[in-house]
Amino acid sequence: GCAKSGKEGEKKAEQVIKYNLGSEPKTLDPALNSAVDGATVIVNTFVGLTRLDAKDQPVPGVAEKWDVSADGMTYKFYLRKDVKWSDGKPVTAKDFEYAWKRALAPETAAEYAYQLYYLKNAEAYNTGNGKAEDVGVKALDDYTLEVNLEYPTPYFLSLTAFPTYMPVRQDIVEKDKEKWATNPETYIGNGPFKLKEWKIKEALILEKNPNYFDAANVKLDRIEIRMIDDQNTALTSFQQGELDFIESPPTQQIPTLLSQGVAKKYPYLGTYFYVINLTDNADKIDAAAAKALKDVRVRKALTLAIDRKALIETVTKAGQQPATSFVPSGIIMADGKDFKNKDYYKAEGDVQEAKRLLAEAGYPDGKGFPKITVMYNTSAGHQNIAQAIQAMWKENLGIDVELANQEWKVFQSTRNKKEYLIARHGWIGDYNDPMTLLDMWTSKSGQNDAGYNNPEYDKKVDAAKRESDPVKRIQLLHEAEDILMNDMPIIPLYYYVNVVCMKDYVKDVHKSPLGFVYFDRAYVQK
Amino acid sequence: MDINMDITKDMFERVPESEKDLNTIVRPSETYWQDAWRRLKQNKLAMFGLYFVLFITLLAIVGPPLVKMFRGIDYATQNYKYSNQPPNSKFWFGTDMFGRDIFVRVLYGARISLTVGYAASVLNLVIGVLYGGISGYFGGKVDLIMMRIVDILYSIPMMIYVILLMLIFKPGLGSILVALAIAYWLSMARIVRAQILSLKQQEFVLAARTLGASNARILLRHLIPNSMGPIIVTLTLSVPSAIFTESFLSFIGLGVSVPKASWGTLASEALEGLQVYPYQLLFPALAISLTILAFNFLGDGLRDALDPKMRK
Amino acid sequence: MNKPLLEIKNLKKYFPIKKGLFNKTAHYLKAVDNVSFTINKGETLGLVGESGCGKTTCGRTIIKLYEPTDGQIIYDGVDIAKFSDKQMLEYRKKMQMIFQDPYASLDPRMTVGDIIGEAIDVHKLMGPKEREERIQYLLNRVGLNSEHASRYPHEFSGGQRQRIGIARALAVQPEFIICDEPISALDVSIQAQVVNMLEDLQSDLGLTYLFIAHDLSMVKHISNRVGVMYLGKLVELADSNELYTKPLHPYTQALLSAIPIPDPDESAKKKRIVLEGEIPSPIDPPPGCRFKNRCRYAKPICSEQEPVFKDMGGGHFVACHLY
Amino acid sequence: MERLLEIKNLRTSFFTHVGEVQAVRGVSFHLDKGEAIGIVGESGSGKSITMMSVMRLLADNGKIVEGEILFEGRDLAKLPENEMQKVRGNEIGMIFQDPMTSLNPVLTVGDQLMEPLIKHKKMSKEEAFNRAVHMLELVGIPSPKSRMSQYPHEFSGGMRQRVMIAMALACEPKLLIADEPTTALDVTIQAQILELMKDLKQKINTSIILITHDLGVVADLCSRINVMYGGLIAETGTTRDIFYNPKHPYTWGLLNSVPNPKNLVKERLKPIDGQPPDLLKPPAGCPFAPRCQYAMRICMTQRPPLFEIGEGHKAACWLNHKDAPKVEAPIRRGDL
Amino acid sequence: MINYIIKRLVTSVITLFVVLTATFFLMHALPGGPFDNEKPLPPKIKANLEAKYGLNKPLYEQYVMYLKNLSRGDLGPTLKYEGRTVNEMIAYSFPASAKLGAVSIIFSLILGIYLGVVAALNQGKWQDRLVMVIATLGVTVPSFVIATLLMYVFSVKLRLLPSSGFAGPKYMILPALALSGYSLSFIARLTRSSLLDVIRQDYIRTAKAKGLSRNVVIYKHALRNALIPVVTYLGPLVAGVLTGSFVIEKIFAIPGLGREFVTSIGNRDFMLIMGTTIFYSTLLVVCNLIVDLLYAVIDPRIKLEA
Ligand SMILES: Nc1ncnc2c1ncn2[C@@H]1O[C@H](COP(=O)(O)OP(=O)(O)OP(=O)(O)O)[C@@H](O)[C@H]1O
Ligand SMILES: Nc1ncnc2c1ncn2[C@@H]1O[C@H](COP(=O)(O)OP(=O)(O)OP(=O)(O)O)[C@@H](O)[C@H]1O
Ligand SMILES: [Mg+2]
Ligand SMILES: [Mg+2]
Repeated sequence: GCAKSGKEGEKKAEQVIKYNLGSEPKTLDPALNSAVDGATVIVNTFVGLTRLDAKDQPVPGVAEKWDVSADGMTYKFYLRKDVKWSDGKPVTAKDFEYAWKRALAPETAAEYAYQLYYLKNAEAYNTGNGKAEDVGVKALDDYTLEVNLEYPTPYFLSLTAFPTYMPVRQDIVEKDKEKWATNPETYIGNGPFKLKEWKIKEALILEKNPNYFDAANVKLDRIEIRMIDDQNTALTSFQQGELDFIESPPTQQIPTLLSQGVAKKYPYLGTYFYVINLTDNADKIDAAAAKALKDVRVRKALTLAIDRKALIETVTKAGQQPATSFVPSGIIMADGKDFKNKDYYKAEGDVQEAKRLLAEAGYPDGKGFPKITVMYNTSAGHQNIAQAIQAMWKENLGIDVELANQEWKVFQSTRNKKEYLIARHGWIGDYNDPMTLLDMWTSKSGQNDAGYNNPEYDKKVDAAKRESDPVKRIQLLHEAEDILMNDMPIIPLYYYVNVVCMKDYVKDVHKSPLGFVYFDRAYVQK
Repeated sequence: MDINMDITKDMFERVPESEKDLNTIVRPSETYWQDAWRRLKQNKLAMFGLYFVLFITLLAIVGPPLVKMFRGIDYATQNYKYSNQPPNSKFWFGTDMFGRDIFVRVLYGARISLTVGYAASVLNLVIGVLYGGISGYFGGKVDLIMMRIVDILYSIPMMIYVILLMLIFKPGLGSILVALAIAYWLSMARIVRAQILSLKQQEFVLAARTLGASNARILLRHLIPNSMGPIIVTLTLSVPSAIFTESFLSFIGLGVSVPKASWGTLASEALEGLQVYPYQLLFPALAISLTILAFNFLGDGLRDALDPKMRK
Repeated sequence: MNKPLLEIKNLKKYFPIKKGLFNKTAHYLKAVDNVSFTINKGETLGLVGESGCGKTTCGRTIIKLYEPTDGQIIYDGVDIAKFSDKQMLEYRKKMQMIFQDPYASLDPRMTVGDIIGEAIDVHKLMGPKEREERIQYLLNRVGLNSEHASRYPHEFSGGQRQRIGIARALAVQPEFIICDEPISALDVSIQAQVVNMLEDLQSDLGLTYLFIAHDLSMVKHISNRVGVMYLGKLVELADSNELYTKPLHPYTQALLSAIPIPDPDESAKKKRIVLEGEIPSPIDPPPGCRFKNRCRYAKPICSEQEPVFKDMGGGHFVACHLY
Repeated sequence: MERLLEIKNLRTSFFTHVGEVQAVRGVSFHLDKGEAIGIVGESGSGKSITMMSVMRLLADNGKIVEGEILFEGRDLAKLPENEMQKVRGNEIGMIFQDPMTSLNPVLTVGDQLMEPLIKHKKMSKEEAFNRAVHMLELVGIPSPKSRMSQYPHEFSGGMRQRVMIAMALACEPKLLIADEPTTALDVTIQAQILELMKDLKQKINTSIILITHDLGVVADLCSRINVMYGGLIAETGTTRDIFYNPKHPYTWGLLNSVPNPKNLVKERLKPIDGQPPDLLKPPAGCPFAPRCQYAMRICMTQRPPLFEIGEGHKAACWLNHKDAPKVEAPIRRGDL
Repeated sequence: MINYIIKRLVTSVITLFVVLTATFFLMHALPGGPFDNEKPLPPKIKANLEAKYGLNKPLYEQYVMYLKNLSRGDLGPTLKYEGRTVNEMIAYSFPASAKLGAVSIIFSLILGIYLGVVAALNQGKWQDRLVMVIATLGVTVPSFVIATLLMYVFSVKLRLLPSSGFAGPKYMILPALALSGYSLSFIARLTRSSLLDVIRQDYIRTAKAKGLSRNVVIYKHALRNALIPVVTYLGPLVAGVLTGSFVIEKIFAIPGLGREFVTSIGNRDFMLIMGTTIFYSTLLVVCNLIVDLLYAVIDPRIKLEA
């Protein structure tokens, strides 16, 4: 993508991309942000110790090199000396130490503080049981940062490219703790772009940051970020040429857009699935249904009775991949291979087997099977999927399913309190490793909405966390997933994809599997 | 003065008193309702409205079972082979993404939408009319407090009730009605109150009081029947908004659950695919619009037909 | 004949006019202010006066459609002024009212039968069959046909409606009827029908009337005694012939002279006393005689002192400083 | 005397969904310059509609079906609307029964008074203002200047009726039509207004048509009277003819149904029994026949012509036919 | 007059107080809090967040605190937008909604009254029928349908007008139109029926009898009276339109208050819920008061007495 850099002398047209973020970010403060929209802005206005390359592998960022101890528990980062803040001041190791500790400080109340729990004593500090001094991050001098971890974390170098790990400037933050990140004047970053203007709920204007250490390779002059949350409107604006790049166009139109080449698919590190309530709470809703669902044969029958291919082709339509495992494809492991290496069942399902299993469980052709309710949060997409599955279960298994939807927050509370039988769920990874998904089903996980409890599984996951040998670790993770898929507390449906519409003159935008959009290498070629 | 007719002497005979009926009412004898009906019949638009409403109601009742009988499909039958078909001879209104026949779904949707519409009217009629009636009739402090309550209900965001209701009730028609019952009668109450305030000083009300009629009797037998005009207009306007409120509530999760669909949900679901499958919006929207118009024509006609001022 | 059926003593009805932040009643509209009179059994007392002088209010207060502010309403020896609705129920059968507007006083959505029968229903006086018969009887009594029972008020002419109103009042077999301008909305040719009927009913049923009107000649015709009201006050009360031939109060004199005479010669001869100005507002009226600003004979005392209502002999009462 | 208005065989109907309401069914009369005539009759007998036809202010469903309305020789019935606008308020002024509702509540009295002056007399605002003040003075409204900027609701009923009169007379019309100008007013106020009209008639010399159902009101003011019944003229003549030598049973009934206050002995009233006719289906013969105690067979079938009784005195009653039995007018003239 | 205003304000404050109290407690009765996300937060982190905003205190204490701040005009921080206060959000969002609303109201008034007059003057004729059909649909068809169709026609098909944003007058046309659907139809209906009433009044006959031309009679004498009932309905209408519509703002991507009002509930942004509710109710009260005062201006018969 350096073809144009030679012609800099010419007075070329301004390089601008008009991008629709879809929503007003809750915050642009790297410590406080926990959302994809905010992260997209942050990754373009800040740069961490590492950056992600086009294949999402960590490459040097502020740190030009690093040492890792043999046990994988200690990192020493050597920072570049030419990195500057957008106001020209140099970026130092202290800025990182400050930023990380600030994110962990209980009074900061950062939602994503747990993203820093890999650091030694970080969790203790964040939960009020430890001191800031004990947290495993230390600026040895202005350009050396030492990090001590709780576990060997093979993907730590990916994490340091993550928004929560971005440096912030102490003097700026402390001058106005509340508002520094809302005001373009004080929103000082060290990334390829800087904030020019923030019109609430309307637009964010980013401008090239001349003080960015790699500014020579940044081609865009400006990014105009809009916040149109109505997908139809966004698409209309895109078609009218008011936008160059939009996220998730309306589902109904995706097949057409994909076939026209207007829409593009990007992998997304996430799985859409149904979760089954295995706790005793389920009995309170419907004892018979709870009993049936606690039978692993029933759960498997339900899984096998779904034709995921049909689901994707006729309902979700956005070119998602049928989920034949819990961990989606696209996670490249240390061995250079995709973690996903097997299908636990066929994408089309296996109705014969499903029927057999159901009969074995005592419900031949669905006879005597209690009525079960599938719960989803209010949205047309979830509703359509639920309707399709309802029909498949009815047709293939003879099971009657009721559908119920709830307002988002109510639904979350229902699911979290396990007051459901089967509920819709979806998980987007926080980092590029199977652990981000598998970790949630351990019995102690706060995210284990199924109430799934298999000590064997817990053991495997725990072992994987402590394992510093990458190959063994991959093995352990596979074994964990095998257990999970054998017990089936969840019914994976499909792997998410990111569908975006982009004008063909927009080049080299990078959409990461975590959903962030990187503009640092992007340009426009009209 | 030229009288060129044959005038004979016998014509100047007196007509006996007995041949004259001094108290004849020249107008034909008609009861109030007969008269109202006659006037309604003269109003072509209103009659169109009436017939349409009857027709669509009948269709809602017998349509779905008939289709089931003849074609073996119902509102939920999915068939991916026929997904998103435009209207054709097999599927008159086309199909949706699940290959479901939109014609059948619109027929079935009529059941829900009309039930909600009618039920909302009844609610409006019972709660709104009584509330407004009591407030207006008793006036003074009672009125002040009751009307402030209306203001307050009006100001508390509806979403909050709806979500709270969702926790208490199972989704379904019943809970929609409860939701409507909480805040749906406010404008009716206001209108009835204003009407009662102006009626209660009328002499026929005073006459009833001198006869010793109780407050309840005066309100129910005299005041409310005489407010029928505005009540009917408000009612007919409330039917469509009930239909749309239902779709909103259903979407939120309070109403009927999929695959059952009302006109409102059919329309709002189709809205997203408007650019690709406009017919999916067209038919439910047409059903709603025609029904709304029919109700309004009927309502306007009824108001005129029932208005005592119009008959003199 | 001379036994008082109804005795009104110092009757007052003030309508509060609310003002200010906390609904403090700052002003009163003194619609009826200290009015006293008696009505004997079987007689007709006429009440005349200009629009807004408080005739209707007086009538409605007597029948307790309004709560009296003060004073006594002694009916048959019992003071009903402070009676509750419940206690009044008994008296609602004895006292009735006929209203002014034949259009507004009948519920347009009820059949004539139901309108007349309402009293029977309210008081649960009789069974359905008797009720039917009673309605027929009443309709015939006021000169309508039995078949009219199933019809609606809008089908009737003004005079007929007024008869329906009379039938309604008669349904409870009252002793005393307040007629609030029952004829003023009717055509001249129809007025006489109604007046005659009221007279017939009175002699047949031994009724007592309080007859309110602003048409002096009709009031004089129907009443035994006539009271003249001015701005909430009774200013003169006398036998009807006496009042007509010997009016004492300047207002009564003006009122009489203003009656148009349906006779061109007489009319040309007649000297009219044309009153200047109009009836003042009854809200917080100034002290003294209320007629003073329109009175030809006004003296200083008239603005200072309120004239007392005194008997000038023979039951001729007047409230005027001239006497 | 010069003819000002001549109505010839006027027929006006309203076309309603139940059918044609024949409100005026062939009315003819005339009015000379400077004269005041009265029109009396039962409610619904067509008095107002006759005059509204003259003003061409009928409701949308009303139509002059037949007849001529000659105003100074011009036929108003056929005048185009914009010409008619120049007649209304300018050459013919009209006042209505209810002063409480006849003034626009949201415009000042002054504004409403000045409107016709500015429109017809092309006066400037200032001229119109002065003229309006003068008119208010003329009708006896105290401190007229300050009253100009007040709204109708700040006036009492009697004062509003005076304003109406001032407004109708502002352009010095040749004809003033007063449609029951005192019916809604108290007797004392009625007396004031009648005095005022008498007074103004002299001062301004307009012709007046006074509509009323109260015979007492016309007795004093009008020289001639038309009695209407059922959309027709029942009797017409000088005031003295009508009062002292009436020839129509309806006129008799009208005169008899009011009590005579001079009578000290109580005497039963003599009402006219029955109800007025429904003009949707007017009777074929005399409209009064069903209520007439002297009704003859012919009355039921044949509409009586206006029989000439004397100079300008006519009555539409078959009793005046030479073959009819002679009936003594049962009026109590002697009592007076 | 002053007394009247003061009295109205006092009752309004009481009403507002009840509204805010009811909303406060109802809102806290809703399941889910502002910090419940798809990925449940570790309890301790959630506790940190709640402590930051004082949500860990007993409800009544929060309530008292809220009232205290409110009395100082401080509506608190938003829980959704980090570092922004509710006052700021309203100050930022309301002008957009209000601008749009004002355009829409003016448009509704002009066209609505005009259509109402046309319908009334042609009562029973085709013009009347047409206006009534349009008005009926306008009142009953929800604005999201109107908005979608308008956008489909003018932005997608004809490409005449922009579909989103709020950058200039041309951006306001479609949303203002969509927003006007209801109010315009309502005003048209009301004007029609009230004008029909008025033209039967005696004073209209008087005006005609003065020889005034048809236009003067209608526009000077009749319309002013006919607008009196229209004005009474204007209070809630204006308040509703000014605060914006969730649907319209969402569809046309307008940074207005209407969206805030609805989304704050979904977000459980307690402060913003309270703030927008109070703001909306206050606006309603003020609009109603202004309308009542206006009413007295248009109709001189009305004496504002407490
Ligand atoms: N309910 C009421 N509240 C307040 N004021 C009232 C009420 N009813 C009557 N008034 C006032 O009391 C006064 C007397 O009214 P009332 O109706 O008794 O007069 P009236 O003599 O019957 O007049 P009319 O001849 O017009 O019927 C009037 O000034 C009237 O405005
Ligand atoms: N717009 C109309 N449509 C139908 N019929 C009408 C209309 N206007 C008047 N009429 C009828 O025309 C007839 C004559 O009415 P008009 O007003 O002339 O009577 P009037 O003699 O003036 O009576 P009043 O003394 O009551 O004023 C009545 O029967 C009336 O019902
Ligand atoms: Mg009265
Ligand atoms: Mg008339």
